[in-house]
Amino acid sequence: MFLNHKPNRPATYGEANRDIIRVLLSPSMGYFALLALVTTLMIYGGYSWYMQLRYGLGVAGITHPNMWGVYIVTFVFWVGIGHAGTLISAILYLVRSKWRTGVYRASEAMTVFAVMTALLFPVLHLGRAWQMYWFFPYPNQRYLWVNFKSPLMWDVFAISTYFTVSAVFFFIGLVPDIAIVRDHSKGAIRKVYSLLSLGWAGTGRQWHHYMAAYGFFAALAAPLVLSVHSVVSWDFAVAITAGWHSTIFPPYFVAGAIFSGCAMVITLLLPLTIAFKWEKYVNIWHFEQLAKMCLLTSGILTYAYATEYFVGWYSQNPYEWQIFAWRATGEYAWAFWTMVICNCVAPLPWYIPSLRRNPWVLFIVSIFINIGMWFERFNIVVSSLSHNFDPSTWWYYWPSEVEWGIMIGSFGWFGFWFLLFLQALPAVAIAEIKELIAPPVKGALEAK
Amino acid sequence: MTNLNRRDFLKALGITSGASALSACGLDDNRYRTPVESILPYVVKPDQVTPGTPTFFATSALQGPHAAPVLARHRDGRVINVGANKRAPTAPAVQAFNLYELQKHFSPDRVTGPMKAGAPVSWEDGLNELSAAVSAKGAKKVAYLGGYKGPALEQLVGEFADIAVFWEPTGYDALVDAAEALFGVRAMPHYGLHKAGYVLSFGAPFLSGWGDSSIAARYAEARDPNVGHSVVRFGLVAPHRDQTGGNADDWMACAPGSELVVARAIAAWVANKKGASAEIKALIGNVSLDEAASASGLSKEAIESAAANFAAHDSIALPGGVSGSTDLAAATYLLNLAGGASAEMFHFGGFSGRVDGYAKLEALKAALDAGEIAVLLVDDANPVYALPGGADFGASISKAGLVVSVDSAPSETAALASLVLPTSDVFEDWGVEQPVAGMYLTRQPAQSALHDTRSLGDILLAVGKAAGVAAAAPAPAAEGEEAVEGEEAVAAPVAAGFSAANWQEYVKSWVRANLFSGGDFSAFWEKTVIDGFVSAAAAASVPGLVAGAYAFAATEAQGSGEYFLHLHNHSQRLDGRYANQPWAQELPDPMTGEVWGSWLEVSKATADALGVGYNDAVIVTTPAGEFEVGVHVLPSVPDNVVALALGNGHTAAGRYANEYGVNGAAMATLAKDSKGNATYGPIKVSVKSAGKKADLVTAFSTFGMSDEGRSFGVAVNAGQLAEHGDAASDHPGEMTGIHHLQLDARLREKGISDFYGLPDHPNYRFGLTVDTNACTGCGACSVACYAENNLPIVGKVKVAEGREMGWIRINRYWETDQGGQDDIRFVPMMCQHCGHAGCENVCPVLATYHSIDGLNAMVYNRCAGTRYCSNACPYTVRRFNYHSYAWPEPFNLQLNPDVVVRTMGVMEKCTFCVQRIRQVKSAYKDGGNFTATVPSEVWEQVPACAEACPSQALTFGNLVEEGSKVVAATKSGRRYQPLEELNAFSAVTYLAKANFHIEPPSHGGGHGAGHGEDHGDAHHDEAGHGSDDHGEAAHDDNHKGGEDHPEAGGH
Amino acid sequence: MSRFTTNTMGLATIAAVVVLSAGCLNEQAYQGTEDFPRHTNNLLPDPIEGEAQIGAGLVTGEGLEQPIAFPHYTHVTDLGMQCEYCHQAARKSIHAGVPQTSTCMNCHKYVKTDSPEIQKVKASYDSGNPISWKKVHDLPDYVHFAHKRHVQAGVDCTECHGLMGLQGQPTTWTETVKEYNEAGEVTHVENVAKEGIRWPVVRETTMQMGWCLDCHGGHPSIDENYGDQADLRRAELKDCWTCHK
Amino acid sequence: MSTFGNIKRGTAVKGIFAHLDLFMTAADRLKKAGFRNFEVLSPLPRHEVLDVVSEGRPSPVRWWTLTGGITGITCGFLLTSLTAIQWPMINPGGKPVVSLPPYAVIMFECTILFGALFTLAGLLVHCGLPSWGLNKSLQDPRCQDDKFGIVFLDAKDSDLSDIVEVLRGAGAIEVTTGDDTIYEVPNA
Repeated sequence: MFLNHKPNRPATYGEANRDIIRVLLSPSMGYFALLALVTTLMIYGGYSWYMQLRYGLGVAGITHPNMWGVYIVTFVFWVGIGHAGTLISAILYLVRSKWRTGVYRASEAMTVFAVMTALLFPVLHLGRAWQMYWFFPYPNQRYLWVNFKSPLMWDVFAISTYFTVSAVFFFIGLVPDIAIVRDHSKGAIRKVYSLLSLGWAGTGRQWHHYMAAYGFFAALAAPLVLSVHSVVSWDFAVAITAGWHSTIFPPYFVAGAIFSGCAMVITLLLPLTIAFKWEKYVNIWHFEQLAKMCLLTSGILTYAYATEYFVGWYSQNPYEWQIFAWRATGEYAWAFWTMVICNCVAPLPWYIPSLRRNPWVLFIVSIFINIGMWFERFNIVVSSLSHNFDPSTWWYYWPSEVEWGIMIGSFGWFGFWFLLFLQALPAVAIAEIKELIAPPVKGALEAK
Repeated sequence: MTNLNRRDFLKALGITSGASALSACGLDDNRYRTPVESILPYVVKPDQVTPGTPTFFATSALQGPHAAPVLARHRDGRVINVGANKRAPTAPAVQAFNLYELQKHFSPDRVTGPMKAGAPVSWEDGLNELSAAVSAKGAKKVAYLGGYKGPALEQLVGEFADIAVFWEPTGYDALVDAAEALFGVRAMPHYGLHKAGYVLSFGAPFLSGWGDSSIAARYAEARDPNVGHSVVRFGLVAPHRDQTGGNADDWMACAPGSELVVARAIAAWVANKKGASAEIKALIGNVSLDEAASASGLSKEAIESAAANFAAHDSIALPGGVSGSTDLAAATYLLNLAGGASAEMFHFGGFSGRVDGYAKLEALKAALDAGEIAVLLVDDANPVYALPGGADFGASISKAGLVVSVDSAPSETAALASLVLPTSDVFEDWGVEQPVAGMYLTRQPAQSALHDTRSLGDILLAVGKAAGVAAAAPAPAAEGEEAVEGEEAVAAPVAAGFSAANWQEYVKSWVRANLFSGGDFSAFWEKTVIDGFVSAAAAASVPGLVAGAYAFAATEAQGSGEYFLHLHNHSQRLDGRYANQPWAQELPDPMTGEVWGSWLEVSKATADALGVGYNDAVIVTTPAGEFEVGVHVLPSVPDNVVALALGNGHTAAGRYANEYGVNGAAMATLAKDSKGNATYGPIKVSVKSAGKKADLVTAFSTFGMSDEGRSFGVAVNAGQLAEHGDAASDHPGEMTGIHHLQLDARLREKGISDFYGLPDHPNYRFGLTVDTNACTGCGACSVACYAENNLPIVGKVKVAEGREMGWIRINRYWETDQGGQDDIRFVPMMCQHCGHAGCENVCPVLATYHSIDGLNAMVYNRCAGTRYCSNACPYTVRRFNYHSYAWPEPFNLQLNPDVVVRTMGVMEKCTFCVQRIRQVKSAYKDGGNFTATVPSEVWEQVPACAEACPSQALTFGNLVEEGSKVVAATKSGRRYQPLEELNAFSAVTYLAKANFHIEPPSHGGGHGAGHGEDHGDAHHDEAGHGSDDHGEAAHDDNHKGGEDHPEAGGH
Repeated sequence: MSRFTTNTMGLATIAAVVVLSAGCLNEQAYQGTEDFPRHTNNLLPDPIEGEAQIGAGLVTGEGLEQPIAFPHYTHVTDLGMQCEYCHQAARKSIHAGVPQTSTCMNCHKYVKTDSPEIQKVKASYDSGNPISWKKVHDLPDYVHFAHKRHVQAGVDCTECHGLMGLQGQPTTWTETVKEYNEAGEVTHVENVAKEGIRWPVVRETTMQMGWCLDCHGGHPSIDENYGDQADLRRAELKDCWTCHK
Repeated sequence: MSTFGNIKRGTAVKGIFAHLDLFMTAADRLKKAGFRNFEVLSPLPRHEVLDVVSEGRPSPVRWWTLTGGITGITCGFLLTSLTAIQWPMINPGGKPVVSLPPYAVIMFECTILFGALFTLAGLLVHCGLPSWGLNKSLQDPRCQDDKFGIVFLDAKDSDLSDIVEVLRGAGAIEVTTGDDTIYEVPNA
């Protein structure tokens, strides 16, 4: 409908520059409205957190035995969202996948901002957030250190490493493009871009080292994709809680992360492509690849869900089986079935090529997947804790306004950075797009 | 969840508006400055006090009309805790009520000084007014209305007042009247439950504050299979299971009011069976079992089996509770005689103080109405609240010339007084109590008066002197300052009249006159005060019948309607006297978990018939009016009965009592029994749905009743238990039929070591034994924990959110046995101090870790509040500070200085009272030995919970020391650990409860304990498959290894 | 984007703010108690030598005016009184115990009764009102410190409290006095010799966790005194629950 | 090692090419003529362009990465173990003081983190970044766009004519020496 199926490459390098730089620093009214919206959400989230800091975690709905609620659900959700970007930018780079080029920059930006959002939650959910600095091993007068045996400490290292590496990777990828923008801008803005471009000139030696380093970044980021969500899954799998204590969690979480991340890329990039008329660089072919990725990971997830149930039943562990039976039939059954419908059933139409090429179907199903993946984490975190070992403590958890507020605020925070990125930095990798364009050649001269 | 209003929200303790908000965000400019604190040294330090070190004062705390010997823990000028006086020949423990006295002492609602018409006056003016009124009484009378507080005060009051009523609303008068009618003694019976093999109760809440302070301990002793190798069987004939009834092995749900018929029928049956004397048979009369069956709705077989049990054992019958009548008491006395109860088991050496029933109160009311009363002193009695039609009584009270409240606690009755002369409470005053015949407790002040209060004795002495009240007895020789020095040894003076210098002297001279048997009085007095008791062994004898005949008559049911309303004492707040103590409000009702309010217990069938469910409001119409209350559906009442706990719905009893719940007593009608005693007899009511939600809050999960076969509450066959006791068994835990032993043990058997071994504990690994067979669910451990560890009260709204802070949760599991009899298992659940604790691994900042003493330590100040530990705790025993809770002054004075008050965002949990462990160790080090291991017997009652438990269900000790009680418990045939298969290696050993309805586990079958099925299936994969190839060998090895029983169903 | 859409989004935004904020404003306030004060958790590493107290952000006692100018120097250094004569509980309780007024009056009934400072002590004794001293050596509420354990183990008072016997010592020092004219210029500079008494009780150690651990983290004497049990003893001494409550 | 470490402010020569093949021809001819001290400018990293300067040698950045990785895993192990040994009596969950399975996670993360940061450092060092005051001759916006360039930053005066000749002969659209444009193809 909006997009061609086949890539319709720009003719020249220069055209690529102009197409992509065109949308920078030219905000429309709609852009400002969106920015106002996300800022409002962000402020509301901040206000909610203030309430929590002031009065204590009692303003949130978390209670015994549900000590982690929406905060950790949303944390895992955002970490998961981050994964698609690194998958696309690093792993697909290493396997030299062609369709990566058009979408990787935006997905990588999504990664960085999603991880930035996720990073908020370990602080936000603390009972004493002002003691956050205790989580870092630094020499202090108390001679105290942290517990490296704790999965949360692994988390601190995994997430901060992930953020650092993906931010570096993102920034290094941007440097040549910022140099282009610098050369197309004037005045004070030029100074900013000039600063950001680090003085990139595009000399042969620079490119030589750059390509080597970029490869290493990709190689380092690739295992991170697999490790970070594995570590996050160990937050659950290492605890003895029934419904968490499962060896299947790392692959299951990684697949889920890529699933949700790719869906989020579709959700974000599809409207952008249409709005910014990027069809020469990003088109239905790219989204089809993303959709296929989702289909693969959806299959893995469905299998993982089934495996959990099978193992729960086959092991005859009463705690385990009770949790799974209760998830599907108890008070949180609505969440469970939302998850199943969104994650296992909703992507099925994409098996039909014409449907996965339809922007509407793509967009709507990707929204379903986003919702479904949030509920997957809700199921894992909330239902397992609600029906823990001792039946006398079973409880029904429902989030409070403050928790919803902080969750909404996190979407505002993410949207805020993403919107700034769209106007400030090239959302399609210009230099790499050029690699897909035939170079200008004047064949006759060689003979002379 | 509940429709609580804003006011309720604000009323909760510790939640006040206005906040140190900026400082909470770190914006205070003083953040790097230590706030300057002051040191206030004594001017002249009392000899027995050392700053920073607790001093213990032997004194007594009230418990209804009784008193319990206690040690008040004094620290830096104030009483901070109450423990048992182990020297006294009573239970080495306290009950929750003794601790409530502590909170009563520090209540912010206490009247802090004399008041007249709501305005403060000086003591001088107040006393003058009272003196003037007394001396101007003329032909009118001075009346006293109060609770019974010992013989010395009784004597002084008797001298002071023309009419003295020591009113006790909870049905003790029926016991005394029945005793008088049958035996000619005005005394309460003493039940030697520890000798009993069968207890048949007709509703007396003897494990919930009824009877003397040791009765629960005696029951626990009877229940203990190691003493006398029997386990007492508890039969209950009552229309409702309250906390005491929850412990019953056989519940026979009779129709309200039919207890008397059943008691007489059983008595007649037993008398025939045991060949009782004709005299007894005649008194009992001829009541057939059929008659009883038709009146009570019970099956004849059930009654006959109860009677057979009664006849087959050394048995004791207990009377009814607040709804029991004089006739029922008399019937139970006769049943005891018919059963041949020995003198030790049943005699009338019980509480011998005065308990005046409704008849006395009625006489006072008549006098008031007649305008005969010039002065009415009201002390610690609250008829306006506790009487049906209390408002009438209030109207009568206002006809007195001068109404003076001499109680520092607010109450509905005290609110009618024009003059308030607040008196010191049990921790500030002198006194003497006689809890059972032959034993006297002395009370001494454990701290100076908190407020501007005076002792009641001092007030009476001063007014008596000033008003020239004629003393009934010759005045004793005055004892001045010299007497205190103990230099005087004159002939024993008689304590009487108003000549004593003060109340302390009066008490002293009373002791000298009544308890002193010669010798050096000052030495005797000193020893008495230090010990806190004087005991003279009174020989018990089987009471002799004096009555030739007794006319039994059933109490007429009041009102009309399709349901019976059964009123019972609340297990914590009793008849309402502890309603203003937040601990009593916040401690979950053991059976329902309900807090901060009233609820109506109905059966499932009743609920269905009414079309209501949990927390739906119903309107109950009684003859006295109607009230609205929320429904709690529980199989604790038969289908035609609804049950309501007394003790709530106050209007002027303080901030924690007012307007929580409904006042059932006001809505009842009193039935007069054949002896003129009032009883909350059968009341017929109609109940209809109010069509809306109520505001019930239960601390229990609403998801389930039982432990879902997870071996949290485990029962063993009582016969087998009685046979073997807790002697070390071949296979620890074999009686439970649970065969999923630790993975570790199995691996060791196969020569495989655990991935990580248990941590090394060279000297100590502290552990706790919880005997669920002894636990009665009374909650004293929990209250003691609140008192010892500065646990905040969070209020109704926060409990509704699941945020109560109790470190000990008494789980109630409602299991149905094979016999169809409900078995209620109370399982105190506290931190298990696991050897491989799930919580410790996951803390990122090492705020919780395993200490060298085997304690699961929690360093509050290191906690940043990730709450991960709570998620990782399979027992869910960690509590989180969702807010910073405040203690309204002067509750803060009760805070234990050895335990920090936690602020918001911090996880906390049971520490095994590490501050006390530290003190014990420190005391040993004070002796100069820095490396000694403190022997195990010292540890047994160190934690507050173990110290408090009235039935001694909790034993603390050192698991490293072979021979300690805790180690012995791990070898018992009934030991179990919840979730043992998780291999957390917890330090708490549970001992299973005796049950008369389940079969012992068949050897190797493992399905006997009412729990076998799930476990058998769950663990057969680990055990069964693994042992396929050596199944035969394992069978043969059963008796020696004890680790791995391949289960019969597993192959 | 059309103007209509923009306006609609703006209105929706405002509506969202109002609705969402209203939800939060219902929350109630909870009064906090500051038992875990933040000043005890310093982000900073070991403070710079010489500025220990300031760097660690602690009250040193300077500026803390005590109600009575009590000279430890006179009692301890001049008269040779033992610490435990006044701080009687140090060996038997967790508090060392500031002396009761009657202890002071043992001597001061007769000694220096005309001194205005002694008059204050006498006033307290006569009226029964305790003297309100300011706490200089103050530990946070969550720390359990037992004087008796340390005193019985032979730790000298001065190891933590410094040379308290010098507090109240008469000293001399020079002070530069400057005079100024109306324009604020210095007209006269003079070094004046002064003599007097340095009153404040000063905390000479940081009394922070790291400082405690300097001994508790493994004092050399443990090996000498405990032999085989040294490891266990070392572990006990460094265990969190030894000091934290 | 720095590309620009030895720049002498000699005469700069720059040739701009609109076509890749012409640019490659010029580069080949310059190399054949014995010139090595030139830099190329390219809007994208094409292998043939990079080979002109790298001449097949791998980038030394890889050594930085290796060093970072080894440093990371070592630091991860030391940090976890040494801090645990500080408090041997603080035993969480019954695990040994130095417990490798959980520490492996930290070691892995440190490996990645240090590897990435060292790689970044190596990249910046070898590329001479950040260098906002880069020689103007190298900052040609056209070569960020769609042109290729060959730049001599310090050509000897004796070589000037040869270089210009080669550049021109290969088809440069513009050749400049110093500030003088000596050749320009209009509308290229």
